[in-house]
Amino acid sequence: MADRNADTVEMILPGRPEFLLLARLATSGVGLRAELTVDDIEDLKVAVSEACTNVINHAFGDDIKPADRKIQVRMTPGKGEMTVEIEDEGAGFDPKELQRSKRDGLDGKGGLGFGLMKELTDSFRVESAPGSGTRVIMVKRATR
Amino acid sequence: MADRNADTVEMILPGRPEFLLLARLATSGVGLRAELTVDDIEDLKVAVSEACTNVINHAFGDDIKPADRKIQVRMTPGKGEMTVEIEDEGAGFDPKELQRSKRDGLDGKGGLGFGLMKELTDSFRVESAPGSGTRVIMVKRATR
Amino acid sequence: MRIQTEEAGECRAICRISGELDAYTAPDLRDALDKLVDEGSSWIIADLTELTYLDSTGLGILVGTAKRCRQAGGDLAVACARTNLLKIFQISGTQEILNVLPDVEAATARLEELNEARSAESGEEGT
Amino acid sequence: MRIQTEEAGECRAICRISGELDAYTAPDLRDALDKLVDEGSSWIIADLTELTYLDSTGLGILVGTAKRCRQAGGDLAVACARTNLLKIFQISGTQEILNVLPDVEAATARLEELNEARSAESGEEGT
Ligand SMILES: Nc1ncnc2c1ncn2[C@@H]1O[C@H](COP(=O)(O)OP(=O)(O)O)[C@@H](O)[C@H]1O
Ligand SMILES: Nc1ncnc2c1ncn2[C@@H]1O[C@H](COP(=O)(O)OP(=O)(O)O)[C@@H](O)[C@H]1O
Repeated sequence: MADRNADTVEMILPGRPEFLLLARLATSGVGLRAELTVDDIEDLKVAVSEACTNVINHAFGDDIKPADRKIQVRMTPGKGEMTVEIEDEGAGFDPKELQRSKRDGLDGKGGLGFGLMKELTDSFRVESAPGSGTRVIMVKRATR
Repeated sequence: MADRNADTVEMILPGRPEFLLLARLATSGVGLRAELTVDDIEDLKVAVSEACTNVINHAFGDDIKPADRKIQVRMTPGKGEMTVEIEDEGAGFDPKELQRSKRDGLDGKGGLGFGLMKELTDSFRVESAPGSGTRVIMVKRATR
Repeated sequence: MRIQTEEAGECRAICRISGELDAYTAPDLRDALDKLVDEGSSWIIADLTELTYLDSTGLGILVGTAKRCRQAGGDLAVACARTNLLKIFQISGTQEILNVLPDVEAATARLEELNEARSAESGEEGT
Repeated sequence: MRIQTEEAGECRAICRISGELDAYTAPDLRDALDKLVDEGSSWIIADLTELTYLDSTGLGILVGTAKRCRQAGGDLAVACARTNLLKIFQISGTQEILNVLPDVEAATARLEELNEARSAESGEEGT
Protein backbone atom coordinates (compact mmCIF):
# COMPACT_ATOMS: atom_id res chain seq x y z
CA MET A 1 0.00 0.00 0.00
CA ALA A 2 1.34 3.43 -0.85
CA ASP A 3 1.84 5.96 1.93
CA ARG A 4 -1.31 7.88 2.56
CA ASN A 5 -1.06 10.96 4.63
CA ALA A 6 -2.77 14.22 5.54
CA ASP A 7 -2.35 15.36 1.93
CA THR A 8 -3.98 12.36 0.30
CA VAL A 9 -6.95 13.11 -1.94
CA GLU A 10 -9.42 10.27 -2.28
CA MET A 11 -12.00 9.95 -5.00
CA ILE A 12 -14.61 7.39 -5.84
CA LEU A 13 -15.62 7.74 -9.46
CA PRO A 14 -18.36 5.97 -11.36
CA GLY A 15 -16.74 3.32 -13.57
CA ARG A 16 -17.83 4.95 -16.81
CA PRO A 17 -15.86 6.72 -19.56
CA GLU A 18 -17.65 10.03 -18.88
CA PHE A 19 -15.64 10.38 -15.69
CA LEU A 20 -12.16 9.88 -17.15
CA LEU A 21 -11.83 13.61 -17.71
CA LEU A 22 -12.47 14.19 -14.02
CA ALA A 23 -9.70 11.76 -13.07
CA ARG A 24 -7.37 13.76 -15.32
CA LEU A 25 -8.51 17.12 -13.90
CA ALA A 26 -7.81 15.80 -10.41
CA THR A 27 -4.38 14.64 -11.57
CA SER A 28 -3.63 18.20 -12.70
CA GLY A 29 -4.90 19.70 -9.47
CA VAL A 30 -2.86 17.42 -7.22
CA GLY A 31 0.12 17.45 -9.60
CA LEU A 32 0.42 21.20 -9.16
CA ARG A 33 0.59 20.66 -5.40
CA ALA A 34 3.36 18.10 -5.91
CA GLU A 35 5.26 20.65 -8.01
CA LEU A 36 5.31 18.39 -11.05
CA THR A 37 6.06 20.17 -14.33
CA VAL A 38 3.37 20.63 -16.95
CA ASP A 39 4.96 17.80 -18.97
CA ASP A 40 5.10 15.49 -15.94
CA ILE A 41 1.42 16.14 -15.35
CA GLU A 42 0.57 15.37 -18.98
CA ASP A 43 2.39 12.03 -18.66
CA LEU A 44 0.69 11.18 -15.40
CA LYS A 45 -2.72 12.12 -16.81
CA VAL A 46 -2.28 9.44 -19.48
CA ALA A 47 -1.12 6.86 -16.92
CA VAL A 48 -4.09 7.61 -14.64
CA SER A 49 -6.52 7.57 -17.55
CA GLU A 50 -5.15 4.23 -18.76
CA ALA A 51 -5.57 2.66 -15.32
CA CYS A 52 -9.13 3.98 -15.04
CA THR A 53 -9.95 2.90 -18.61
CA ASN A 54 -8.83 -0.62 -17.67
CA VAL A 55 -11.24 -0.65 -14.73
CA ILE A 56 -14.03 0.47 -17.04
CA ASN A 57 -13.16 -2.06 -19.76
CA HIS A 58 -12.10 -5.11 -17.79
CA ALA A 59 -13.08 -5.05 -14.12
CA PHE A 60 -16.82 -5.52 -14.25
CA GLY A 61 -18.87 -8.24 -15.88
CA ASP A 62 -22.34 -7.56 -17.21
CA ASP A 63 -23.81 -8.84 -13.95
CA ILE A 64 -22.39 -5.96 -11.92
CA LYS A 65 -24.93 -3.18 -11.22
CA PRO A 66 -23.95 0.33 -12.38
CA ALA A 67 -23.95 1.56 -8.77
CA ASP A 68 -21.30 -1.03 -7.92
CA ARG A 69 -18.93 -0.14 -10.75
CA LYS A 70 -16.63 2.23 -8.95
CA ILE A 71 -13.08 3.40 -9.45
CA GLN A 72 -11.22 4.32 -6.29
CA VAL A 73 -8.49 6.86 -6.86
CA ARG A 74 -6.04 8.08 -4.22
CA MET A 75 -3.55 10.79 -5.02
CA THR A 76 -0.82 11.86 -2.62
CA PRO A 77 1.32 14.87 -3.49
CA GLY A 78 4.80 14.67 -1.95
CA LYS A 79 7.95 16.74 -2.19
CA GLY A 80 8.54 16.80 -5.93
CA GLU A 81 6.66 13.57 -6.50
CA MET A 82 3.14 12.28 -6.61
CA THR A 83 1.77 8.84 -5.81
CA VAL A 84 -1.43 7.58 -7.41
CA GLU A 85 -3.34 4.43 -6.52
CA ILE A 86 -6.19 3.24 -8.72
CA GLU A 87 -8.22 0.41 -7.31
CA ASP A 88 -11.33 -1.57 -8.13
CA GLU A 89 -13.22 -4.38 -6.50
CA GLY A 90 -13.86 -6.08 -9.80
CA ALA A 91 -12.89 -9.34 -11.51
CA GLY A 92 -9.12 -9.02 -11.13
CA PHE A 93 -6.66 -10.99 -13.28
CA ASP A 94 -3.39 -12.84 -13.06
CA PRO A 95 -0.56 -10.33 -13.57
CA LYS A 96 1.65 -13.19 -14.84
CA GLU A 97 -0.50 -13.25 -17.96
CA LEU A 98 0.62 -9.72 -18.74
CA GLN A 99 4.05 -10.52 -20.19
CA ARG A 100 2.42 -12.73 -22.75
CA SER A 101 -0.30 -10.33 -23.86
CA LYS A 102 2.10 -7.37 -23.97
CA ARG A 103 3.43 -8.33 -27.38
CA ASP A 104 0.02 -8.24 -28.96
CA GLY A 105 -0.15 -4.55 -28.17
CA LEU A 106 -2.33 -2.77 -30.63
CA ASP A 107 -3.84 -5.89 -32.13
CA GLY A 108 -6.64 -5.44 -29.68
CA LYS A 109 -5.36 -8.20 -27.44
CA GLY A 110 -4.15 -5.79 -24.82
CA GLY A 111 -0.91 -4.82 -23.19
CA LEU A 112 -0.51 -1.26 -24.43
CA GLY A 113 -2.24 0.32 -21.44
CA PHE A 114 0.16 -1.11 -18.88
CA GLY A 115 3.08 -0.38 -21.22
CA LEU A 116 2.18 3.32 -21.25
CA MET A 117 1.63 3.43 -17.48
CA LYS A 118 5.06 1.90 -16.96
CA GLU A 119 6.89 4.17 -19.39
CA LEU A 120 5.15 7.37 -18.30
CA THR A 121 5.80 7.00 -14.56
CA ASP A 122 8.90 6.48 -12.43
CA SER A 123 7.54 3.56 -10.47
CA PHE A 124 4.71 1.25 -11.40
CA ARG A 125 3.21 -1.77 -9.65
CA VAL A 126 0.05 -3.78 -10.19
CA GLU A 127 -1.56 -5.99 -7.57
CA SER A 128 -4.34 -8.22 -8.82
CA ALA A 129 -5.71 -11.73 -8.62
CA PRO A 130 -8.75 -13.31 -10.24
CA GLY A 131 -11.75 -12.59 -8.07
CA SER A 132 -10.13 -10.05 -5.79
CA GLY A 133 -9.94 -6.77 -7.65
CA THR A 134 -7.02 -4.78 -8.95
CA ARG A 135 -4.79 -2.08 -7.58
CA VAL A 136 -2.30 -0.08 -9.64
CA ILE A 137 0.24 2.06 -7.77
CA MET A 138 2.29 4.61 -9.66
CA VAL A 139 4.76 7.28 -8.64
CA LYS A 140 5.69 10.22 -10.84
CA ARG A 141 8.71 12.29 -9.90
CA ALA A 142 9.13 15.92 -10.92
CA THR A 143 11.66 16.49 -13.69
CA ARG A 144 14.09 19.29 -12.89
CA MET B 1 -29.54 13.50 2.56
CA ALA B 2 -29.30 14.20 -1.15
CA ASP B 3 -29.91 11.38 -3.60
CA ARG B 4 -26.74 9.54 -4.36
CA ASN B 5 -26.69 7.23 -7.29
CA ALA B 6 -24.49 5.39 -9.75
CA ASP B 7 -23.27 8.75 -11.06
CA THR B 8 -22.20 10.20 -7.73
CA VAL B 9 -18.59 11.28 -7.48
CA GLU B 10 -17.17 11.22 -3.97
CA MET B 11 -14.05 13.02 -2.86
CA ILE B 12 -12.24 13.35 0.41
CA LEU B 13 -10.01 16.39 0.33
CA PRO B 14 -7.47 17.55 2.87
CA GLY B 15 -8.96 20.52 4.74
CA ARG B 16 -6.39 22.99 3.48
CA PRO B 17 -6.64 25.93 1.07
CA GLU B 18 -4.25 24.28 -1.41
CA PHE B 19 -7.02 21.86 -2.33
CA LEU B 20 -9.77 24.38 -3.09
CA LEU B 21 -8.70 24.50 -6.72
CA LEU B 22 -9.23 20.75 -6.94
CA ALA B 23 -12.77 21.07 -5.59
CA ARG B 24 -13.44 23.63 -8.32
CA LEU B 25 -11.87 21.48 -11.04
CA ALA B 26 -14.11 18.60 -9.95
CA THR B 27 -17.11 20.92 -10.06
CA SER B 28 -16.28 21.71 -13.69
CA GLY B 29 -15.78 18.07 -14.57
CA VAL B 30 -19.07 16.93 -13.07
CA GLY B 31 -20.89 20.09 -14.18
CA LEU B 32 -20.14 19.23 -17.80
CA ARG B 33 -21.73 15.81 -17.23
CA ALA B 34 -24.82 17.52 -15.79
CA GLU B 35 -25.02 19.73 -18.88
CA LEU B 36 -24.73 22.92 -16.87
CA THR B 37 -23.71 25.98 -18.88
CA VAL B 38 -20.29 27.54 -18.45
CA ASP B 39 -21.89 30.34 -16.40
CA ASP B 40 -23.77 27.85 -14.20
CA ILE B 41 -20.49 26.06 -13.55
CA GLU B 42 -18.74 29.32 -12.63
CA ASP B 43 -21.49 30.06 -10.10
CA LEU B 44 -21.36 26.58 -8.63
CA LYS B 45 -17.56 26.70 -8.39
CA VAL B 46 -17.87 29.72 -6.10
CA ALA B 47 -20.57 28.05 -4.00
CA VAL B 48 -18.48 24.88 -3.63
CA SER B 49 -15.35 26.84 -2.84
CA GLU B 50 -17.19 28.88 -0.20
CA ALA B 51 -18.48 25.75 1.52
CA CYS B 52 -15.01 24.18 1.49
CA THR B 53 -13.39 27.43 2.68
CA ASN B 54 -15.80 27.39 5.63
CA VAL B 55 -14.68 23.89 6.57
CA ILE B 56 -11.05 25.02 6.39
CA ASN B 57 -11.68 28.21 8.41
CA HIS B 58 -14.26 27.11 10.95
CA ALA B 59 -14.63 23.36 11.34
CA PHE B 60 -11.41 22.37 13.05
CA GLY B 61 -9.90 23.66 16.26
CA ASP B 62 -6.14 23.69 16.78
CA ASP B 63 -6.36 20.38 18.57
CA ILE B 64 -7.40 18.50 15.42
CA LYS B 65 -4.54 16.67 13.69
CA PRO B 66 -3.91 17.57 10.02
CA ALA B 67 -4.78 14.00 8.99
CA ASP B 68 -8.22 14.42 10.54
CA ARG B 69 -9.07 17.70 8.81
CA LYS B 70 -10.99 16.37 5.87
CA ILE B 71 -13.60 17.78 3.54
CA GLN B 72 -16.05 15.28 2.11
CA VAL B 73 -17.49 16.29 -1.21
CA ARG B 74 -20.18 14.42 -3.12
CA MET B 75 -21.27 15.57 -6.54
CA THR B 76 -24.17 14.02 -8.41
CA PRO B 77 -24.85 15.07 -11.99
CA GLY B 78 -28.50 14.74 -12.94
CA LYS B 79 -30.59 15.63 -15.95
CA GLY B 80 -29.80 19.33 -16.32
CA GLU B 81 -28.96 19.75 -12.66
CA MET B 82 -26.19 18.94 -10.26
CA THR B 83 -26.32 18.25 -6.54
CA VAL B 84 -23.33 18.92 -4.31
CA GLU B 85 -22.92 17.94 -0.67
CA ILE B 86 -20.01 19.28 1.36
CA GLU B 87 -19.56 17.71 4.74
CA ASP B 88 -17.14 17.79 7.63
CA GLU B 89 -16.89 16.06 10.98
CA GLY B 90 -15.73 19.21 12.70
CA ALA B 91 -17.01 21.57 15.36
CA GLY B 92 -20.39 22.34 13.82
CA PHE B 93 -22.43 25.40 14.75
CA ASP B 94 -25.99 26.47 15.40
CA PRO B 95 -27.55 27.50 12.06
CA LYS B 96 -29.96 29.76 13.99
CA GLU B 97 -27.01 32.04 14.68
CA LEU B 98 -26.64 32.63 10.95
CA GLN B 99 -29.42 35.16 10.50
CA ARG B 100 -27.82 37.37 13.04
CA SER B 101 -24.28 37.22 11.65
CA LYS B 102 -25.46 37.68 8.08
CA ARG B 103 -25.79 41.42 8.45
CA ASP B 104 -22.19 41.84 9.50
CA GLY B 105 -21.13 40.50 6.12
CA LEU B 106 -17.82 41.92 5.12
CA ASP B 107 -16.96 43.33 8.53
CA GLY B 108 -15.19 40.06 9.14
CA LYS B 109 -17.96 38.74 11.33
CA GLY B 110 -19.17 36.30 8.71
CA GLY B 111 -22.26 35.66 6.72
CA LEU B 112 -21.07 36.45 3.21
CA GLY B 113 -20.05 32.87 2.41
CA PHE B 114 -23.50 31.43 3.00
CA GLY B 115 -25.05 34.44 1.26
CA LEU B 116 -23.10 33.66 -1.91
CA MET B 117 -23.88 29.93 -1.72
CA LYS B 118 -27.56 30.74 -1.44
CA GLU B 119 -27.65 33.27 -4.27
CA LEU B 120 -25.51 31.24 -6.64
CA THR B 121 -27.47 27.99 -6.42
CA ASP B 122 -31.11 27.01 -6.92
CA SER B 123 -31.49 25.16 -3.65
CA PHE B 124 -29.38 25.50 -0.54
CA ARG B 125 -29.57 23.81 2.85
CA VAL B 126 -27.22 23.61 5.79
CA GLU B 127 -27.36 20.95 8.49
CA SER B 128 -25.18 21.55 11.51
CA ALA B 129 -25.11 21.41 15.28
CA PRO B 130 -22.35 22.24 17.73
CA GLY B 131 -20.19 19.15 18.15
CA SER B 132 -21.61 17.16 15.28
CA GLY B 133 -20.13 18.51 12.08
CA THR B 134 -21.67 20.36 9.18
CA ARG B 135 -23.29 19.39 5.91
CA VAL B 136 -24.16 21.82 3.13
CA ILE B 137 -26.39 20.57 0.30
CA MET B 138 -26.77 22.62 -2.84
CA VAL B 139 -28.50 22.06 -6.17
CA LYS B 140 -27.64 24.00 -9.30
CA ARG B 141 -30.02 23.76 -12.26
CA ALA B 142 -28.92 24.34 -15.84
CA THR B 143 -30.04 27.65 -17.33
CA ARG B 144 -31.59 27.26 -20.76
CA MET C 1 -2.70 33.76 -9.28
CA ARG C 2 -0.16 36.35 -10.43
CA ILE C 3 0.20 39.81 -8.91
CA GLN C 4 1.96 42.79 -10.46
CA THR C 5 2.07 46.12 -8.66
CA GLU C 6 3.16 49.49 -9.98
CA GLU C 7 3.46 52.72 -8.06
CA ALA C 8 2.60 55.71 -10.21
CA GLY C 9 3.57 58.60 -7.92
CA GLU C 10 1.34 61.03 -5.97
CA CYS C 11 0.13 58.15 -3.76
CA ARG C 12 -1.29 56.33 -6.77
CA ALA C 13 -0.73 52.65 -7.54
CA ILE C 14 -2.15 49.89 -9.68
CA CYS C 15 -2.25 46.22 -8.77
CA ARG C 16 -2.91 43.73 -11.58
CA ILE C 17 -4.21 40.36 -10.41
CA SER C 18 -4.62 37.46 -12.83
CA GLY C 19 -5.67 33.84 -12.39
CA GLU C 20 -7.65 32.53 -9.43
CA LEU C 21 -8.07 34.45 -6.17
CA ASP C 22 -9.24 32.13 -3.40
CA ALA C 23 -8.35 31.37 0.22
CA TYR C 24 -5.15 29.71 -0.98
CA THR C 25 -3.81 32.61 -3.02
CA ALA C 26 -5.42 35.42 -0.97
CA PRO C 27 -2.59 35.84 1.57
CA ASP C 28 -0.18 36.86 -1.22
CA LEU C 29 -2.60 39.52 -2.41
CA ARG C 30 -3.16 40.79 1.10
CA ASP C 31 0.62 41.16 1.54
CA ALA C 32 1.02 42.96 -1.78
CA LEU C 33 -1.80 45.43 -1.08
CA ASP C 34 -0.74 46.02 2.52
CA LYS C 35 2.76 46.78 1.27
CA LEU C 36 1.42 49.35 -1.20
CA VAL C 37 -0.58 51.13 1.52
CA ASP C 38 2.26 50.88 4.04
CA GLU C 39 4.60 52.49 1.54
CA GLY C 40 2.26 55.44 1.04
CA SER C 41 -0.14 54.54 -1.78
CA SER C 42 -3.69 55.57 -0.93
CA TRP C 43 -5.28 55.75 -4.40
CA ILE C 44 -5.21 52.16 -5.61
CA ILE C 45 -6.64 50.49 -8.69
CA ALA C 46 -7.16 46.73 -8.47
CA ASP C 47 -7.08 45.60 -12.08
CA LEU C 48 -9.01 42.31 -12.21
CA THR C 49 -9.29 42.28 -16.00
CA GLU C 50 -7.38 38.98 -16.15
CA LEU C 51 -8.80 37.49 -12.94
CA THR C 52 -10.86 34.37 -13.61
CA TYR C 53 -11.98 33.42 -10.10
CA LEU C 54 -13.08 35.47 -7.08
CA ASP C 55 -15.00 34.65 -3.91
CA SER C 56 -15.67 36.05 -0.45
CA THR C 57 -12.07 35.68 0.67
CA GLY C 58 -10.86 37.93 -2.15
CA LEU C 59 -13.73 40.37 -1.58
CA GLY C 60 -12.71 40.63 2.07
CA ILE C 61 -9.21 41.69 1.08
CA LEU C 62 -10.44 44.26 -1.43
CA VAL C 63 -12.87 45.75 1.09
CA GLY C 64 -10.19 45.81 3.78
CA THR C 65 -7.79 47.60 1.44
CA ALA C 66 -10.47 50.10 0.39
CA LYS C 67 -10.94 50.98 4.04
CA ARG C 68 -7.23 51.45 4.62
CA CYS C 69 -7.05 53.69 1.53
CA ARG C 70 -9.93 55.85 2.77
CA GLN C 71 -8.38 56.12 6.22
CA ALA C 72 -5.28 57.46 4.46
CA GLY C 73 -7.39 60.01 2.56
CA GLY C 74 -7.54 58.05 -0.70
CA ASP C 75 -9.74 55.32 -2.17
CA LEU C 76 -9.75 52.07 -4.15
CA ALA C 77 -11.37 51.28 -7.50
CA VAL C 78 -11.72 47.91 -9.21
CA ALA C 79 -11.45 47.31 -12.96
CA CYS C 80 -13.47 44.24 -13.88
CA ALA C 81 -15.68 43.31 -16.82
CA ARG C 82 -16.09 39.53 -16.46
CA THR C 83 -19.75 38.62 -15.93
CA ASN C 84 -19.16 35.87 -13.37
CA LEU C 85 -17.05 38.16 -11.19
CA LEU C 86 -19.44 41.12 -11.52
CA LYS C 87 -22.14 38.81 -10.18
CA ILE C 88 -20.06 38.27 -7.03
CA PHE C 89 -19.68 42.02 -6.47
CA GLN C 90 -23.36 42.51 -7.11
CA ILE C 91 -24.63 39.74 -4.81
CA SER C 92 -22.32 40.85 -2.02
CA GLY C 93 -23.42 44.48 -2.48
CA THR C 94 -19.83 45.67 -2.88
CA GLN C 95 -20.07 47.28 -6.33
CA GLU C 96 -20.34 50.83 -4.98
CA ILE C 97 -18.06 50.60 -1.99
CA LEU C 98 -15.37 49.09 -4.24
CA ASN C 99 -15.99 51.45 -7.18
CA VAL C 100 -16.27 48.53 -9.62
CA LEU C 101 -15.86 49.79 -13.20
CA PRO C 102 -15.36 48.00 -16.52
CA ASP C 103 -11.74 48.97 -17.19
CA VAL C 104 -8.63 50.65 -15.81
CA GLU C 105 -9.43 53.88 -17.67
CA ALA C 106 -12.83 54.22 -16.00
CA ALA C 107 -11.36 53.25 -12.63
CA THR C 108 -8.64 55.89 -13.00
CA ALA C 109 -11.21 58.52 -13.91
CA ARG C 110 -13.30 57.60 -10.87
CA LEU C 111 -10.34 57.97 -8.54
CA GLU C 112 -9.46 61.37 -10.11
CA GLU C 113 -13.05 62.51 -9.56
CA LEU C 114 -13.03 61.38 -5.93
CA ASN C 115 -9.67 63.04 -5.43
CA GLU C 116 -10.93 66.36 -6.83
CA ALA C 117 -14.13 66.16 -4.78
CA ARG C 118 -12.09 65.61 -1.63
CA SER C 119 -9.71 68.47 -2.43
CA ALA C 120 -12.70 70.72 -3.06
CA GLU C 121 -14.24 69.64 0.25
CA SER C 122 -11.08 70.24 2.23
CA GLY C 123 -10.64 73.50 0.30
CA GLU C 124 -14.14 74.58 1.39
CA GLU C 125 -13.42 73.48 4.94
CA GLY C 126 -10.27 75.55 4.75
CA THR C 127 -12.12 78.75 3.78
CA MET D 1 -13.37 16.58 -28.57
CA ARG D 2 -14.43 18.04 -31.90
CA ILE D 3 -14.20 16.26 -35.23
CA GLN D 4 -14.29 17.84 -38.65
CA THR D 5 -13.96 15.71 -41.78
CA GLU D 6 -13.42 16.81 -45.35
CA GLU D 7 -13.33 14.64 -48.44
CA ALA D 8 -10.89 15.96 -51.03
CA GLY D 9 -11.62 13.68 -54.00
CA GLU D 10 -9.52 10.82 -55.45
CA CYS D 11 -10.10 8.78 -52.28
CA ARG D 12 -8.40 11.44 -50.16
CA ALA D 13 -9.79 12.85 -46.93
CA ILE D 14 -8.70 14.83 -43.91
CA CYS D 15 -10.06 14.46 -40.39
CA ARG D 16 -9.29 17.24 -37.91
CA ILE D 17 -9.62 16.22 -34.28
CA SER D 18 -9.32 18.78 -31.48
CA GLY D 19 -9.66 18.57 -27.71
CA GLU D 20 -9.35 15.35 -25.71
CA LEU D 21 -9.48 11.89 -27.28
CA ASP D 22 -10.09 9.27 -24.61
CA ALA D 23 -12.34 6.24 -24.10
CA TYR D 24 -15.31 8.60 -23.68
CA THR D 25 -14.87 10.51 -26.92
CA ALA D 26 -13.27 7.69 -28.94
CA PRO D 27 -16.51 6.11 -30.24
CA ASP D 28 -17.38 9.34 -32.10
CA LEU D 29 -13.99 9.33 -33.80
CA ARG D 30 -14.30 5.67 -34.70
CA ASP D 31 -17.67 6.37 -36.32
CA ALA D 32 -16.33 9.36 -38.26
CA LEU D 33 -13.30 7.48 -39.59
CA ASP D 34 -15.27 4.34 -40.39
CA LYS D 35 -17.71 6.48 -42.35
CA LEU D 36 -14.88 8.03 -44.39
CA VAL D 37 -13.47 4.61 -45.29
CA ASP D 38 -16.93 3.15 -45.95
CA GLU D 39 -17.63 6.00 -48.35
CA GLY D 40 -14.46 5.32 -50.33
CA SER D 41 -11.68 7.36 -48.74
CA SER D 42 -8.49 5.32 -48.46
CA TRP D 43 -5.84 8.07 -48.19
CA ILE D 44 -6.63 9.72 -44.88
CA ILE D 45 -4.85 12.42 -42.90
CA ALA D 46 -5.66 12.59 -39.19
CA ASP D 47 -4.86 16.18 -38.24
CA LEU D 48 -4.14 16.15 -34.50
CA THR D 49 -2.60 19.64 -34.46
CA GLU D 50 -5.28 20.84 -32.03
CA LEU D 51 -5.58 17.60 -30.07
CA THR D 52 -4.50 18.03 -26.44
CA TYR D 53 -4.98 14.50 -25.08
CA LEU D 54 -4.39 11.05 -26.54
CA ASP D 55 -4.01 7.61 -25.02
CA SER D 56 -4.16 3.93 -26.01
CA THR D 57 -7.85 4.04 -26.88
CA GLY D 58 -7.24 6.76 -29.47
CA LEU D 59 -4.14 4.99 -30.76
CA GLY D 60 -6.20 1.83 -31.24
CA ILE D 61 -8.64 3.69 -33.47
CA LEU D 62 -5.89 5.31 -35.54
CA VAL D 63 -4.11 1.97 -36.02
CA GLY D 64 -7.39 0.26 -36.93
CA THR D 65 -8.17 2.95 -39.49
CA ALA D 66 -4.64 2.77 -40.96
CA LYS D 67 -5.18 -0.95 -41.51
CA ARG D 68 -8.51 -0.41 -43.22
CA CYS D 69 -6.92 2.23 -45.47
CA ARG D 70 -4.11 -0.12 -46.46
CA GLN D 71 -6.57 -2.92 -47.17
CA ALA D 72 -8.29 -0.50 -49.55
CA GLY D 73 -4.99 0.28 -51.27
CA GLY D 74 -4.36 3.57 -49.45
CA ASP D 75 -2.77 4.65 -46.17
CA LEU D 76 -3.12 6.96 -43.18
CA ALA D 77 -0.82 9.73 -41.99
CA VAL D 78 -0.97 11.71 -38.73
CA ALA D 79 -0.14 15.40 -38.37
CA CYS D 80 1.02 16.09 -34.83
CA ALA D 81 3.68 18.30 -33.27
CA ARG D 82 2.72 18.36 -29.58
CA THR D 83 5.51 16.86 -27.45
CA ASN D 84 3.27 15.04 -25.01
CA LEU D 85 1.37 13.31 -27.82
CA LEU D 86 4.52 12.47 -29.78
CA LYS D 87 5.74 10.69 -26.66
CA ILE D 88 2.67 8.46 -26.77
CA PHE D 89 3.31 7.51 -30.42
CA GLN D 90 6.95 6.88 -29.62
CA ILE D 91 6.43 4.72 -26.53
CA SER D 92 3.79 2.65 -28.29
CA GLY D 93 6.07 2.25 -31.32
CA THR D 94 3.38 3.57 -33.68
CA GLN D 95 5.28 6.51 -35.19
CA GLU D 96 6.15 4.68 -38.41
CA ILE D 97 3.05 2.58 -38.88
CA LEU D 98 0.95 5.75 -38.45
CA ASN D 99 3.24 8.00 -40.54
CA VAL D 100 3.39 10.61 -37.79
CA LEU D 101 4.63 13.91 -39.20
CA PRO D 102 4.76 17.45 -37.79
CA ASP D 103 2.07 19.07 -39.95
CA VAL D 104 -0.61 18.49 -42.56
CA GLU D 105 1.72 19.53 -45.36
CA ALA D 106 4.28 16.88 -44.48
CA ALA D 107 1.54 14.30 -43.98
CA THR D 108 0.05 15.11 -47.40
CA ALA D 109 3.49 14.83 -49.02
CA ARG D 110 4.04 11.43 -47.37
CA LEU D 111 0.74 10.09 -48.67
CA GLU D 112 1.55 11.38 -52.19
CA GLU D 113 4.92 9.57 -52.02
CA LEU D 114 3.31 6.35 -50.87
CA ASN D 115 0.68 6.67 -53.59
CA GLU D 116 3.32 7.14 -56.29
CA ALA D 117 5.41 4.29 -54.96
CA ARG D 118 2.37 1.98 -55.06
CA SER D 119 1.42 3.09 -58.58
CA ALA D 120 5.01 2.47 -59.72
CA GLU D 121 4.91 -0.99 -58.10
CA SER D 122 1.66 -1.96 -59.72
CA GLY D 123 2.92 -0.43 -62.98
CA GLU D 124 5.98 -2.69 -62.83
CA GLU D 125 3.81 -5.65 -62.04
CA GLY D 126 1.78 -4.78 -65.10
CA THR D 127 4.78 -4.84 -67.47
N1 LIG E 1 -8.70 -3.33 -13.58
C1 LIG E 1 -8.63 -4.51 -14.23
N2 LIG E 1 -9.50 -5.50 -13.96
C2 LIG E 1 -9.43 -6.70 -14.63
N3 LIG E 1 -8.52 -6.96 -15.59
C3 LIG E 1 -7.63 -6.01 -15.92
C4 LIG E 1 -7.64 -4.74 -15.26
N4 LIG E 1 -6.65 -3.99 -15.79
C5 LIG E 1 -6.04 -4.76 -16.70
N5 LIG E 1 -6.62 -5.99 -16.81
C6 LIG E 1 -6.20 -7.10 -17.67
O1 LIG E 1 -4.89 -6.82 -18.15
C7 LIG E 1 -4.87 -6.80 -19.58
C8 LIG E 1 -3.83 -5.81 -20.09
O2 LIG E 1 -4.26 -4.46 -19.86
P1 LIG E 1 -3.66 -3.26 -20.71
O3 LIG E 1 -2.17 -3.40 -20.74
O4 LIG E 1 -4.14 -1.98 -20.16
O5 LIG E 1 -4.20 -3.48 -22.19
P2 LIG E 1 -5.72 -3.46 -22.74
O6 LIG E 1 -6.56 -2.73 -21.77
O7 LIG E 1 -5.59 -2.77 -24.05
O8 LIG E 1 -6.12 -4.91 -22.87
C9 LIG E 1 -6.29 -6.50 -19.98
O9 LIG E 1 -6.57 -6.97 -21.26
C10 LIG E 1 -7.09 -7.22 -18.90
O10 LIG E 1 -7.20 -8.59 -19.19
N1 LIG F 1 -18.17 23.96 8.26
C1 LIG F 1 -18.36 24.79 9.33
N2 LIG F 1 -18.00 24.40 10.57
C2 LIG F 1 -18.19 25.20 11.63
N3 LIG F 1 -18.74 26.44 11.54
C3 LIG F 1 -19.13 26.88 10.33
C4 LIG F 1 -18.96 26.10 9.17
N4 LIG F 1 -19.43 26.79 8.12
C5 LIG F 1 -19.89 27.95 8.61
N5 LIG F 1 -19.71 28.02 9.94
C6 LIG F 1 -20.15 29.15 10.81
O1 LIG F 1 -21.06 29.95 10.10
C7 LIG F 1 -20.60 31.30 10.04
C8 LIG F 1 -21.03 31.96 8.75
O2 LIG F 1 -20.32 31.42 7.64
P1 LIG F 1 -20.19 32.24 6.28
O3 LIG F 1 -21.52 32.75 5.90
O4 LIG F 1 -19.54 31.40 5.28
O5 LIG F 1 -19.25 33.49 6.63
P2 LIG F 1 -17.73 33.54 7.11
O6 LIG F 1 -17.08 32.26 6.73
O7 LIG F 1 -17.18 34.71 6.37
O8 LIG F 1 -17.77 33.73 8.58
C9 LIG F 1 -19.11 31.20 10.23
O9 LIG F 1 -18.55 32.38 10.71
C10 LIG F 1 -18.98 30.04 11.20
O10 LIG F 1 -19.20 30.45 12.51
